[in-house]
Amino acid sequence: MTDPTFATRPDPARAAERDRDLKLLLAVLLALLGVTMTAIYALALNAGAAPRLADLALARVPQTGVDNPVTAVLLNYRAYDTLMELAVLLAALLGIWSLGPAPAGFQRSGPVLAGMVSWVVPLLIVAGGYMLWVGGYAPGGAFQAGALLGAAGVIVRLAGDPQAGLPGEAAQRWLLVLGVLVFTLVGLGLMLFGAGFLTYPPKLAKWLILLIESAATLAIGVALAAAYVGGRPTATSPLDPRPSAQPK
Amino acid sequence: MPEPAMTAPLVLCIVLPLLGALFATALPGRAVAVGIVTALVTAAAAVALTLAVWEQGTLHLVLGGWEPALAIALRADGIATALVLMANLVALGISVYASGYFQDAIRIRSFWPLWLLLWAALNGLFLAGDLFNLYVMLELLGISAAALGALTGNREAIAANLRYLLVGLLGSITYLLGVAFLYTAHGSLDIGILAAAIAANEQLFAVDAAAMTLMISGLALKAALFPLHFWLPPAHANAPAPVSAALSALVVKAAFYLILRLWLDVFAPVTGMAAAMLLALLGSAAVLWGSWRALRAARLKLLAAYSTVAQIGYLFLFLPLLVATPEGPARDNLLAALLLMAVTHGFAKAGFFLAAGLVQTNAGHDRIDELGGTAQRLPATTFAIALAGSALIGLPPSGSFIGKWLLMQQAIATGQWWWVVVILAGTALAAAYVFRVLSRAFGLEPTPLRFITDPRAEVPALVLALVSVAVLGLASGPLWTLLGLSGADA
Amino acid sequence: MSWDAIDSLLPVAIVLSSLLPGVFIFLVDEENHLLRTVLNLLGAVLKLALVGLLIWGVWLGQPIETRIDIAPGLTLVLSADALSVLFVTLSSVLWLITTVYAIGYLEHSPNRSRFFGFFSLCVSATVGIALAGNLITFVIFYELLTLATYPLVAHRGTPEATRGANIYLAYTLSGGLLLLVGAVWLRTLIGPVDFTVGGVLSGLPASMHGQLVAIFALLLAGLGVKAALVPLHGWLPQSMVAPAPVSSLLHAVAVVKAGAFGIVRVVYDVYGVELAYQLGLLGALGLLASFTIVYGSVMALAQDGLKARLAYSTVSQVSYIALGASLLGPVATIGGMVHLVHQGIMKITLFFCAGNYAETLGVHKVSQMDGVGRRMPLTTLAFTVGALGMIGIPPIAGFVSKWYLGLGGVTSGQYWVLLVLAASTLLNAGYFLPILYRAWFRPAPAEWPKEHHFGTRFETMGALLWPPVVTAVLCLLAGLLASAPFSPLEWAQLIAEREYGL
Amino acid sequence: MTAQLLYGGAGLMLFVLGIWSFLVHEPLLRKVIALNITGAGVFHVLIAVAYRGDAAPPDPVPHALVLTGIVVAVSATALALILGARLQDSDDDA
Repeated sequence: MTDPTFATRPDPARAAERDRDLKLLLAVLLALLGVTMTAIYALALNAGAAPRLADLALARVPQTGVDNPVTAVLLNYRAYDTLMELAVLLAALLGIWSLGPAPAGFQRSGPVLAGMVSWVVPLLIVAGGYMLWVGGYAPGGAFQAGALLGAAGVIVRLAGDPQAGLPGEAAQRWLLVLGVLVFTLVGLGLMLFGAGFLTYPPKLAKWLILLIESAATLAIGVALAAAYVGGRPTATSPLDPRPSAQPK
Repeated sequence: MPEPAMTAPLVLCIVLPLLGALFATALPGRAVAVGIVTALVTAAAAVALTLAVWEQGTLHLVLGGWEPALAIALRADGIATALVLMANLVALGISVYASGYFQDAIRIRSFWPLWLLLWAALNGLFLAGDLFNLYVMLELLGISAAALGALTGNREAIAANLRYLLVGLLGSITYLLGVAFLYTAHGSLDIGILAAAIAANEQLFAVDAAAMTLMISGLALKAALFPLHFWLPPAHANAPAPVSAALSALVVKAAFYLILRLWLDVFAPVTGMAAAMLLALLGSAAVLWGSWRALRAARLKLLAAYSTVAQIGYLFLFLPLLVATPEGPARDNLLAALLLMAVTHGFAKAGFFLAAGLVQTNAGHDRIDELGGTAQRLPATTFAIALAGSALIGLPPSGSFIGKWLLMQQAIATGQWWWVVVILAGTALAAAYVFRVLSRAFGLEPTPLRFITDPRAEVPALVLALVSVAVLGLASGPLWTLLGLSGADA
Repeated sequence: MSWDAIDSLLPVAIVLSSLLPGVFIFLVDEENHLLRTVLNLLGAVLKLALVGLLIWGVWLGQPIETRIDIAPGLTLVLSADALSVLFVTLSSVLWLITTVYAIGYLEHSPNRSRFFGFFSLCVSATVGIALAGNLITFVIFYELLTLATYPLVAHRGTPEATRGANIYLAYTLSGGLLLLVGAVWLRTLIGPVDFTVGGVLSGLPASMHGQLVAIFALLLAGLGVKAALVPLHGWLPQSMVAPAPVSSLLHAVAVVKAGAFGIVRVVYDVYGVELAYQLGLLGALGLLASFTIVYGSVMALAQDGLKARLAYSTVSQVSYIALGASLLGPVATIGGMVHLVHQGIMKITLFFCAGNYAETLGVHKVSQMDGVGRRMPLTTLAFTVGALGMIGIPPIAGFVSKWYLGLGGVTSGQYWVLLVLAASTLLNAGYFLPILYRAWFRPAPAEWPKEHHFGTRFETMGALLWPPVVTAVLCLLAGLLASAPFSPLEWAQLIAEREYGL
Repeated sequence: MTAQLLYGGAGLMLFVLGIWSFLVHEPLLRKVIALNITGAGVFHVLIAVAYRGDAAPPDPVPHALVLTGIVVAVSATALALILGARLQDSDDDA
């Protein structure tokens, strides 16, 4: 099979030489590609449709229920993208789970680290909550908040809890789907009431977006932490009879 | 603003499998039941969508109630609907098959949520009207497909699907750069708006051509166009049978659909004979090389996977003919033939892989040279392979026979007769690799007493194969109507 | 029921009358002998009844046609004219007889549901070919016939069977591809190619004649494979590994006739005999056919295997039909057409008998046939009728064919045809008469190679005995009553009159 | 304009370098990092497009696209790494 990226080459001496030639060729081609693309990019910037969507997007922000234009794009104009992106995260995590049980955790941390963890983690959670709220009018939002929660999980696992502070498997599963579920149900509910899928009435928009973002924050945080754990929650695995770690 | 009731199937086709995936995740003990119910309602939504498009023509829905430029649009025209209908019926068959295929609880829990996510991604991809949304859909598709492909858990499967994932990522990032170029030049992500802008701004030809090159190269990697096909055979051959069926029949087709969509809608003013010839030449190489490798394959599923490489190649042969044929009945016929081949391959390849999976489960392996006894013990399965195989060859009365007929007709009519030679060689090779398998089914084993031994697995395989042969070949007229094409005597 | 209601349904009903039973037979449990037999015979009898209706309708000059649009611009047309009736009737009658024969022949053998399922599909494809009203329909059923026959050739499951089947497939599928290209090419030139008396190409400008010759070469190559025209005949002797009913019906009637019938269709109803003559196509076809006639006979002389000898004889005899088509003038047409039927009933008789010798006595070779006439008199009598008919002894059917072919050669001024016929007749006698001599006049051996006693008062099982006897009687009747109404000859004259507008 | 071109051009260079690294280097981790660099290059291009001078607020749409893109990239990276880890496990077992 011809496989430019993964081939293993038998005869080392000659192969190395051919390898070098190929690399040189590739480098030249890629350099040409880079230069050409930059030139074309310059052309596009110059001749392109200058305001693009910016003016329109900014002009409609007051009707979106949020003040931060990026959040307006993410959760209102292009909410559907965001919904699907949550699904991507879910798919990745389910993929990770399908590959086997979680590997063993780390050694339980010493008192200094444990002490630090015990005040960093609550801080991260509070910071996450702040991020979530501030996303309405300034940079921030569900992803930033979720990332902070996920980081808290990473720290907890590093400190020795193999489950990264996550609840049992059943609860984890519900928390994981929470973001997409709330998002979808809100969208469908709006459709049912005649507004159209993911079409928020301006009056309700703010609260619906907050609801979706809160659910999404939890789901993202759990998904990131669980991804870091790197496998199925171990309690369900018959191969690995370790008891599941309880949240502290 | 369109009636929500009219456009509801558009949303439901995407949202129903998504919801199903969520419940299958949250309620792992009931994953199979959730999966089957979801499969049924999603397929019903796809049928409803088809009926709606049949009656009213293209459906278009701007989500969020904003100006089309600002928001994401869903759209179902004839091409999208034909593929959605095919994909959903095939996916229903795969679901029924899968409900009996997986035995071990962990596999069941892993399969269903990922499978329903993949399904949602497929429908989302076919129905998307926004280039960036398509990027997200491509990633959802790629990630769930790679995860499903690795489900057998053996080393080859993991290695192949890791490679598949990485190559797919490279493809979608390349695609995304093209999207970024288009946004820079034209300030929009909506397919319709972009198409108009590209047609109106001839001075941006260089940018548009570069964007097209990037996007189509990225997608060609995902569609496994020769010589970018290297990742496909190991990934498809090592996945569990229902997943192989979905990957080969549907996922690759989705990438091709996007290429076609870009080619026909977005970049229509930019495309030219040179680009079409290049793609068709690669397609020819795919037809010949894929068929040849299929003929030489030692394993049944590997054979099927290489056959996919070849079959995708045929679809690219249509491009230079589309360029050379002026608007009119002849071009309509060509476009419909293209869709017919894609749809037929979807049904046939799914049926083939499902049947191959049964053979593998029964024999404990899928080495073609040692399959004789198993093939004889399972007449219905062998029959499904035979039917699907005739559709892969393009024998009458399969849909691909009609497709190849119209393809050759237009190749002769436009003077591009050399594609006929490629088609003939590919067809002869396909016959050789299909009958290489079928000839093992005649041996001196004891006679099987029954035609069907395992209905839940054999009936879906048979039905899918039968659709590719009998239904699509003998009644393909409705496809023209669905596509809104007149066709008729060319 | 009025003709209007029937005429559009009849052709498709004739195809379905064997297709649907075939599909159901696959689903029948292997041990359910009764249900399978009922389905088989029901289909065969029903088809025969429908064909009777068809004959009546065509005789009355009713337009009988089914049109199904499979795609815009591509229409499946099943229609009946005099020519198709000839072939449909032949296939349907012989299907019924062969089904009876096959039920007896395959008793207690494995995989019967599979066998009879594909057997029915074969007949469906054959009548589809006969009733095809345009070129694409013909191509579709032609390919279907290839597919449905493959499992029958491979049926026995021995390595030789698989090998023979694969050779068969390689030849016929390659031929099918060439036919397909020719059909598509023609379609791009003139649109839908409906079979029309007098041809459809005469209006084309002379500048296209080069393309027409090339297309004819493609079509002929595709059809010539099934018609076993030398050098495309290599599959036929190899396919003799198939069970006797398959050899009888398919390799004496359905498959080879499908090729010959296709050549007739292309010459008369696509190109038109005048245009084909002007383009020099008839001359080439005639040469090819003549060479095949002589070559097949010479090869038959050298075969010791009975079925192999019959197979080469088929190679030779089927080309009489092509020869008839290649000669300008209605008389030769009559000769070719009537041979379509006559060769079928004579050759199937011979194959049935060969099967009987093999099943009853284990005799597979000519050299083992000493004295079989005394052990199996009725079978050998039937064999004798068939063999003498093949040689062209009056009053058996084969004489009529050769007479009209020779006369056709004379009326068209092609005297060399007589030479070919004379040579062929001599060779026919050369390979059939020794068999008859052995069978009747040599003493029987003390022990047959592998004798079976079926516990009947006849020489062999009834289901095996009566089919060849019936077809042998048909051979005699076709010759004796050649000028009776509805005889093959009368019908061939009807065809010739319509083709030449007499 | 110049700032945009510099920033975006740098993104294009990252894109090209990422592809180079992806094609040339064998180890999985390097490939995954290479892909992330490629992705980052594309995100740079989008961010550069969003810039509308110091006076006007930037275009929020590309920003949102980049945020979405990052999450997608993170997800894919996570799955790729775990697949790689499982591959290594099975190599160790063998």
